[in-house]
Amino acid sequence: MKRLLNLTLGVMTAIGGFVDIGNLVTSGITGARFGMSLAWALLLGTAGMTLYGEMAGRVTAVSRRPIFHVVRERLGVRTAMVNLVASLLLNVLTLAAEIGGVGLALALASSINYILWVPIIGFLVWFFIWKVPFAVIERVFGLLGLALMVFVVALFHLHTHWHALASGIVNPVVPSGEGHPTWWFYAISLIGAALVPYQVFFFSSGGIEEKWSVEHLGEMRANALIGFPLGGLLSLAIMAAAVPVLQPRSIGVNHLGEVGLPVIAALGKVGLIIMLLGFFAATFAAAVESAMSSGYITAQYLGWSWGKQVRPSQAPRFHVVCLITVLLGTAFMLTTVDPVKVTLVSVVLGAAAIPLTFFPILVVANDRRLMGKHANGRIVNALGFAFFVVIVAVSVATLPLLFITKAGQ
Amino acid sequence: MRLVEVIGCAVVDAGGQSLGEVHDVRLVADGPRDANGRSRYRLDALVVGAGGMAHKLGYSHDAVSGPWPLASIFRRTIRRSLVVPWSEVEAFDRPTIRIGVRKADLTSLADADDRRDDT
Amino acid sequence: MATAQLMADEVLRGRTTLAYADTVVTDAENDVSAVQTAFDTRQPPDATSITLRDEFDNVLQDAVTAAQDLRIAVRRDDAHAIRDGLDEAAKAVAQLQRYSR
Amino acid sequence: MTADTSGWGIPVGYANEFLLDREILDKDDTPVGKVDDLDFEILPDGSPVLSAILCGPTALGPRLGGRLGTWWVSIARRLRPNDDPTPVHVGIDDVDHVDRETLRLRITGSNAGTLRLQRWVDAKIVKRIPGGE
Repeated sequence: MKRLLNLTLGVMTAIGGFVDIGNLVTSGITGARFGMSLAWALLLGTAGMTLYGEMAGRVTAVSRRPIFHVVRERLGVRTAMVNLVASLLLNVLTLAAEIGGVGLALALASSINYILWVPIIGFLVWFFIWKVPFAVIERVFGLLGLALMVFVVALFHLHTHWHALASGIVNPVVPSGEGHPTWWFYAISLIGAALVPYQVFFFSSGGIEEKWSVEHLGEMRANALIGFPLGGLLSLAIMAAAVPVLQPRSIGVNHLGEVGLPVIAALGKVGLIIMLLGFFAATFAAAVESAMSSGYITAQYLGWSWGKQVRPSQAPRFHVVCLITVLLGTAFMLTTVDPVKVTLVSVVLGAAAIPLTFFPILVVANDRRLMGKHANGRIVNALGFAFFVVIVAVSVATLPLLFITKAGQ
Repeated sequence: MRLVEVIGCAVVDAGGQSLGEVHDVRLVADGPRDANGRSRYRLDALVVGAGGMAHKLGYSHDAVSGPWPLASIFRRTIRRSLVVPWSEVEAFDRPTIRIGVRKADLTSLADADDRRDDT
Repeated sequence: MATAQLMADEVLRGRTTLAYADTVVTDAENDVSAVQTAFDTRQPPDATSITLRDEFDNVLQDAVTAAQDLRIAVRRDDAHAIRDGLDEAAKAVAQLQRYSR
Repeated sequence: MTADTSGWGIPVGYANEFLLDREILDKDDTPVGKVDDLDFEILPDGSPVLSAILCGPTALGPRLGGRLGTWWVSIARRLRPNDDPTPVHVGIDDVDHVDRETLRLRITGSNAGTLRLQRWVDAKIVKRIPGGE
């Protein structure tokens, strides 16, 4: 019974943990602007995250070591350093976006400008890393994040043309009046929102914090294979709900508030309050996770002790890196940059950086000296390689598209 | 002598032909005993030439056999890595190492006889 | 503009919290006035376009005023004022659409 | 090649495949660093024999190479008490065994000398934050 409870908890936290400000913003924008014509990108990104999340979890559970050790061993000090620096910068950017997201959610709840919330949120993020046990953070916020299911409910209350939605997914057409580069830019943003690097590091390091071993492979698989796809479904619901409400009125999503309009239209005040709770939980959890991820990967690259299983005085350098990340992220948000823009840029750059992490995972999952009978099978390898080719292509296309479309304008 | 001083050196054979850079070393535990009575590791050979990345990733070993087609590509680059016994080193003057044999007399990393004894 | 209209509608139907509506409508107002500012800083190339520019600027100004009125009405939760604001906004939008053709 | 299982558990191997960049754990399983470089002494017959594991930022810097490496070493030196550019040496007698993932010591980390930065950070920063005891 306890095992089953753990399993459910794990799956649900994976759902809640998957959705963050990146998913909220990109799903909302694309649904309002492109209908369901980019749903394929969301599905592709989710499939890739599920595939590589499972692989990373398996490597972690079998070798009992987190992914960034593997990154340094297999890529060598220099390439791993490039990955480390890129991931650290991305973590700061992502953290800033998430802090902005929490601020926007609180602003929507209180009508107090988000910027005033930013320092308070920054402090709270650090406090949670400093004092609150890992399992509590993961579970409480993962579960609260499920409040976003309200978008699924809203979808059923709205006059959804299911048939049109489905055909939009199956036959994607670039809407008239939209340029192809812009369409592709947003496709990458959706893939990137599903494949944020910190999620891989956090999933794997979190497995070590929860003392995964070979016996936990089932639990880990359930988390990855059920949790991530359901999280993707949630993003899809946010996108789909925007289609009947925002697209006909040609409302563009420039603020988090507009993402929530479909829920208000469908469910009124109650739906709104539940949704705000979901916004808050999803973005706050992601803020904590992205800041901790900086501590994790730095410590794992340099061989420091890390994690929340040990007291801060036993892993002081880990905590200092987390603290610096939080300070930088908070300071960046305080410059009054637009959180929605920061989110878009961070998910797109994330998509560009992810191959450096996925590549060693794919290689190590094939090392039978390490993995024994848990090494990748043929099907996983075929899918893994195909997806790897896709993300390399994405990574090459990202920067040109970012500049051509001026971040999707 | 630190390993970092050896790695990256250009190796030139007896005929003056460049063989590429050192990217790894082979260690054999047959040196003098340490305080615990175990044989110390001796730097037995240099691994030189292309395929440093593939070697590091683990593709020089049979146990890493996927995914297609990465495995076969990496295998091929590893065939171009040569093993140079340390005893053949004539002059070590960073960043160049001169050896006393010719390229044709060296074995490829892929053919080194210790590749399959530790699965 | 459409955002503010939709939001104001929901306020009238009592389906949203005031804080949420206020934030959304304020953002919308800022967006509209940002468009106006951006438009005003453009240098028109000749005399005819100066006239055209002035006309369009008036229309934009109406939109900004409508958005402002809506925001104030929403903040006061004044149903009557919101309805007026919505009418005003609808007119502004209709004019904008005429010019954008 | 040889049936001799002496050494540290792997009789023959390539540095990149079982030693370099591996995590170092002390006898209580506490991470104390990474194998950042290896030090060899040259025997009278000319053959180099492993004499120490090098560990810490001043060992890692040269491996990064280029400007980043130089910069890395100069920062690392400043963080050390006596501006000493020699990295921490872990003596081979203190090593228990290696597998392909980790190198385990037979001593505790505080005796290996690799935790100086950790102790400094702990004393100067972490202990001063409320709840950092």
